Amino acid sequence: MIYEVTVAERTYKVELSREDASWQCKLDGKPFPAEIVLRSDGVYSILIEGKSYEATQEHTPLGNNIVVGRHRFTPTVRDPRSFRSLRRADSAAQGSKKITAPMPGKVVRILVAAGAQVEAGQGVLVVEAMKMQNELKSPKNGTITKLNVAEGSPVEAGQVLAEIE
Amino acid sequence: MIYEVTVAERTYKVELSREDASWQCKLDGKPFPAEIVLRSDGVYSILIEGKSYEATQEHTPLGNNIVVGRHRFTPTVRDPRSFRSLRRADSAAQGSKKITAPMPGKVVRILVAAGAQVEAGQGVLVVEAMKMQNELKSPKNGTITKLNVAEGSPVEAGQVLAEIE
Amino acid sequence: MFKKLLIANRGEIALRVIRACREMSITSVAVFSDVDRTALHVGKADEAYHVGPANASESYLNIEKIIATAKRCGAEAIHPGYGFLSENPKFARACEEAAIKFVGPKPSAMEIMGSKTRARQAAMAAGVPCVPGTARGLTLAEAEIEGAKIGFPVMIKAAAGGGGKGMRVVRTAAELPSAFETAGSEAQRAFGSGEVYLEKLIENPRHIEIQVLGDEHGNLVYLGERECSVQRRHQKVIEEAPSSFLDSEMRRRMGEVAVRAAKSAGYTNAGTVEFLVDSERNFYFLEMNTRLQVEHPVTEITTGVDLVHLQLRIASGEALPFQQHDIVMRGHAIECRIYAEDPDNNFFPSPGKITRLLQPSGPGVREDSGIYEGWTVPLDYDPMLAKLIVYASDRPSAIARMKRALNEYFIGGIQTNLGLFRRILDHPDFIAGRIDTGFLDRLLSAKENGAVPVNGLSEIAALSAALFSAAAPSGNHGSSNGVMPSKAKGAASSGWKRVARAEGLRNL
Amino acid sequence: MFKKLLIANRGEIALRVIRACREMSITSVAVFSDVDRTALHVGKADEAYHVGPANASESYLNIEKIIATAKRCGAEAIHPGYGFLSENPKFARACEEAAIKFVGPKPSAMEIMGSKTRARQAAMAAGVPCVPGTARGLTLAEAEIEGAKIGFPVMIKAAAGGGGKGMRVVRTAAELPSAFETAGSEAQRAFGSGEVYLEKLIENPRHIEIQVLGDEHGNLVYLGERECSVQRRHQKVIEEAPSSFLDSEMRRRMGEVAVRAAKSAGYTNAGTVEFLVDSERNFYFLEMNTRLQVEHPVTEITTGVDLVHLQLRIASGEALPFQQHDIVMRGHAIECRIYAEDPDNNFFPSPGKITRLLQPSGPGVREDSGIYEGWTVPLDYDPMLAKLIVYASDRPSAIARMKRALNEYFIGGIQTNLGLFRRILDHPDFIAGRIDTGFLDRLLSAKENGAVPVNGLSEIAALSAALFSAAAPSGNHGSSNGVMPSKAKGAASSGWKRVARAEGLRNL
Repeated sequence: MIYEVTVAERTYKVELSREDASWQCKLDGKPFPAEIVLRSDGVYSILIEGKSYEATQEHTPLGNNIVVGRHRFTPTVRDPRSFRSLRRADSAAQGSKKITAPMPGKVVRILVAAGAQVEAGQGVLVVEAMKMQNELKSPKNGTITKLNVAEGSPVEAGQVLAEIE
Repeated sequence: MIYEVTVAERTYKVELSREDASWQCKLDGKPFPAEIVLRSDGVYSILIEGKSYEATQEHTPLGNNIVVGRHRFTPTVRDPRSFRSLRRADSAAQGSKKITAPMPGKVVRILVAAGAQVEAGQGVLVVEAMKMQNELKSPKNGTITKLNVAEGSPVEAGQVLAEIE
Repeated sequence: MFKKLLIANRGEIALRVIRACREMSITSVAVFSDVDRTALHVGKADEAYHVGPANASESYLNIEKIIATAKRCGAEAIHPGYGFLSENPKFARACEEAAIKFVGPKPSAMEIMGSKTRARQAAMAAGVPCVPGTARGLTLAEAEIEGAKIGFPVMIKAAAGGGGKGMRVVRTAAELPSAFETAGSEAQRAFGSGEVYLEKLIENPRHIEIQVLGDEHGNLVYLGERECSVQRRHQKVIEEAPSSFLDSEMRRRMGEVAVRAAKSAGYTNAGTVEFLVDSERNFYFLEMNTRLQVEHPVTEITTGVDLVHLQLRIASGEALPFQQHDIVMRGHAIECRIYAEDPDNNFFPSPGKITRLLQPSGPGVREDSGIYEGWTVPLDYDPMLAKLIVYASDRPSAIARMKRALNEYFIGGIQTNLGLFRRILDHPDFIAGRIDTGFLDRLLSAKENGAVPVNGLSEIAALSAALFSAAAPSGNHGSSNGVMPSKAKGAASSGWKRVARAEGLRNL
Repeated sequence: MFKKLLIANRGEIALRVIRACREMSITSVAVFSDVDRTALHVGKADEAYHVGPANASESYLNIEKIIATAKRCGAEAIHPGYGFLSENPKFARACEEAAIKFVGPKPSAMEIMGSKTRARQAAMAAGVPCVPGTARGLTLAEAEIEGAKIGFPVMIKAAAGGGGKGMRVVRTAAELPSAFETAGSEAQRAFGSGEVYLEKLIENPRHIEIQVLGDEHGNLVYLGERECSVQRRHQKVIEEAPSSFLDSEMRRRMGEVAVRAAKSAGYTNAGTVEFLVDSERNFYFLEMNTRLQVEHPVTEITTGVDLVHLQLRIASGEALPFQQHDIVMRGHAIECRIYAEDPDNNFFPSPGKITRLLQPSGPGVREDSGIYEGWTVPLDYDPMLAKLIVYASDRPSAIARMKRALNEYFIGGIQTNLGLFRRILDHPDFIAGRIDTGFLDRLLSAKENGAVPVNGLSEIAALSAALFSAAAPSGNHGSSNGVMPSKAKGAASSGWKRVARAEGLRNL
């Protein structure tokens, strides 16, 4: 299997093949001396010339992360065969900017109407969660082209609340 | 659903039905006031007139146990509809007695030959595991009718090693 | 000792009290709201009763409902934990009237210490040093006179206040009128009383507090101090005992003053006297918290006493089992408060499902938590998930141990402030003990000193992402022993699909 | 301090040392055998190297391989843990020759204390009270003379021995010849030396040991005692500090004697001097263990020192950071050794897959373990899985806390001795501190005082079994929120099928 994985602004070509019980892998065409075992607690134990790494996967409402030791990565995986792609919903947006809910909660105030002009950093709406009111700001100067929620509506993490053109 | 469950030498008729999100249940025909929730860690949290119980399931090579609080039970579940039955392999044996391996390991010595007469408590074979040699004894007076292993053979937990008639 | 105790709280503190009950052979009773039916404290208590909807004012703050529940199940006492009803004299009174023992001080003591102005008056009357200022509510006119007397900069504070609301720093007389007005209306909105007063502003103070403990036979002792200067917006984040700023002489003086302040209010059971300490080691009475503190474990570990056990013994009428001179602090303890919030994104709260949980253990590590893997953290309550406490023989070893424990700690699926602690523990000022209540805000406003160097780790991450992708669809490979853990698999595939959907890809 | 350290061990002690390394910024190196590739210590160490097949003699006991591994990866020191190579002077020598620091005493000290007879000679020379008897190997003729001198009952012991092998109790002169013969040949088989000696039999002794710690600058202190009388077949099961049998005066005397014994062998680093104590409070030197003990945590918790940190500091040449008079014991600590064995079935060992793991935490609880949920405990090594240690201000509270922690502890899929501890902790003799090395065997031979009363719990169990059955096949119900945990489901259904197969039912 061949995957294109983008991690920390770099894209790697990862080739995986299984020989009897063990994984062989190449990184950007070069053999990568990784000795890999999947532990039954869902952790990959990886030995590379003696250095020991534990890699696990984190499932979040915004997609999957990879955690190596204590470092969290948000990879984009592209499988040329199936074109199935793992990518964070928010990073998918190109061009027009979106305001997405960073957490589940309830919209308690909408500060600007659809169609209104906003400046970067201007508050657009307020979402309440865990007894805290959190103001979501416009990522850019522009016009509110979409306002997908009303005051009082519950929102899910990652839900697109507004779009700015 | 109706189940016949035998626990600690007693057999109960357990009737389960779901009304919208919650379980209703009857025990031996009488309504049982259990308020039941399955937590996503696989534990049933059960409230009975305020008393709180946590029930979880334990999977072992010899079958499934139910653990309530710190108490372990080995139930036999019989589902009259499908006749699917959960029962410990060893408890299934009627009549002739079997010697099963209590743990995975290796047979290091066989103390009596097939066909030999043995008395209850007499050593039949020795299984080594975790640096310890463990002598398995005959459960009754009788004749060794079957000897399924040889010295040196590895054994699984629950495997029938010998039968005494 | 009580036979049955109701815990009018949730989360880690409910678990903490449940454990104490189990250790003292007391039947523990939990209460829960609609969204907490699957919370850990419900399953771990001996009994559990529903007290209302998610909204705390109708459940965990519902005095009538909680008292009625206690009566119904025959609880002889109620432990309020912290927050919720713990500092509400009305609740303590209601318990009294229902002949249920409230585990805490008498309502009268709570009332005195509950009002900033009355507490301040009591403290001054007892000869406890207070921040120069007015002890009572003021008109603007009075404020202008007092401000001049005290000398600017001054702080405007709400009499009924807390948590920074109704607070304003005023550096010149000119700023006073507008600040006075806004502080007053803010206080009105927040606490239903616009009463405000003035205090001298202590620049970059430390927040150091003294734990006191009194029985109902007139014995009252202090159990050393806690250093709580690492705060974000008046919210404690890291606490330590002892404070590297105090010597035994100053500890004794602050302790004796704290005992005086508590005695002046006829205080009993566990309480905390908070002080501001300036750079010249002057200390000023700030306020008294009439309950068990979140950070009580660092005191337990360094003094070797169990505060919750003692709260219950005291409430049941027992005398303190020790005297002041028996109390010896040993070693150093640090506590980190683990919050479900995102330090990289305005500290937005982060409720949701905990998809993975690895908890630290081993030498010198204590974890008090109310969470489990698979639990969905509700969005209705405060975001504290757990407390991680470490102990070692000295402060540097304790810091090193905390970093080790943080490395073992992993909470997946939601955002937490776990990563923030490493930044703090690695900061030269923290290491040197140069901390004040402004330390953390300064650290946060400072640029992240570059992303953490991930030497070669990104290759590993890339490889792992590919491995999980390969394992996800079928699940019959991707494992050395042919076994694909249902946990990883189930979640993984769903994770993939979800994202694919989010991108409108249908060719799965 | 060393930059890199290799740990020649596995399981919880490997984790213990890895944690110490992390706390001291030392790069930790693990070694593993074929069956330990997925063991926790491999993943948690900074580096890990394969050293051979499952059979310990070819891996964890393979001196050449381990030294070569240390050289290859550039480790400056090796921590042997306990067991395996920890008391092997050859290994210590091999380290010396390879210019790798062995974390422990000098080989010469290990050799003296490694031989029962030489240790006894050294102890007596140092004026340490020993059990009356012969200090050297004997012929049968000599044994008969000595036996008469000492007076029966006597104990025959193997000079090279340990763990009860080559030991015989002889109550009359008549029994001596046959016992001498069998003990000798048993010793020959077990240790390659048939040398045996005689000791006066101490009836129902306590096993109490003193922790000593010496640096390489001539400082040597004792760190209080450990009460280890709760044993099964000379195998410790529960350890405590302090011993309820000792007063401070006797503690001081035993401590000073232990230090003398250690000094007589030129002892450095951590070691333990074991004593037998009779009912008249006479104590007799038993042997010295020249390594870190399994039960070291109870000493760490009560004295507030970190023994592994200190082992590494001492090995790197540092002087002890304290003197004898700085050592103060506080509170009470108890340790339970969790074994994979079945107390209800001849203590048969129980390797296999851990299908569920719930670990205790909260106040006063420390867990040192080397296991995780899903891990398969190999059948090749000793069955200790973890150590559960609790601390409280006094012994009764510590016992109560241990019971609370045991209630929170659940290891599913294999048999463990968790249930046994409750029987011990509830036993009136244990509660009263009336324990000797025969206590546990007496308790075990006594009838279980009836099955534990399961008041109404069997109804709950029946209901739950039905619920899990209902949930297993489809998994789209059985949950209040529609979500069926993959963990429970996956495992459940497979569990059902397995059993069905076992019964030859095919109509699934």
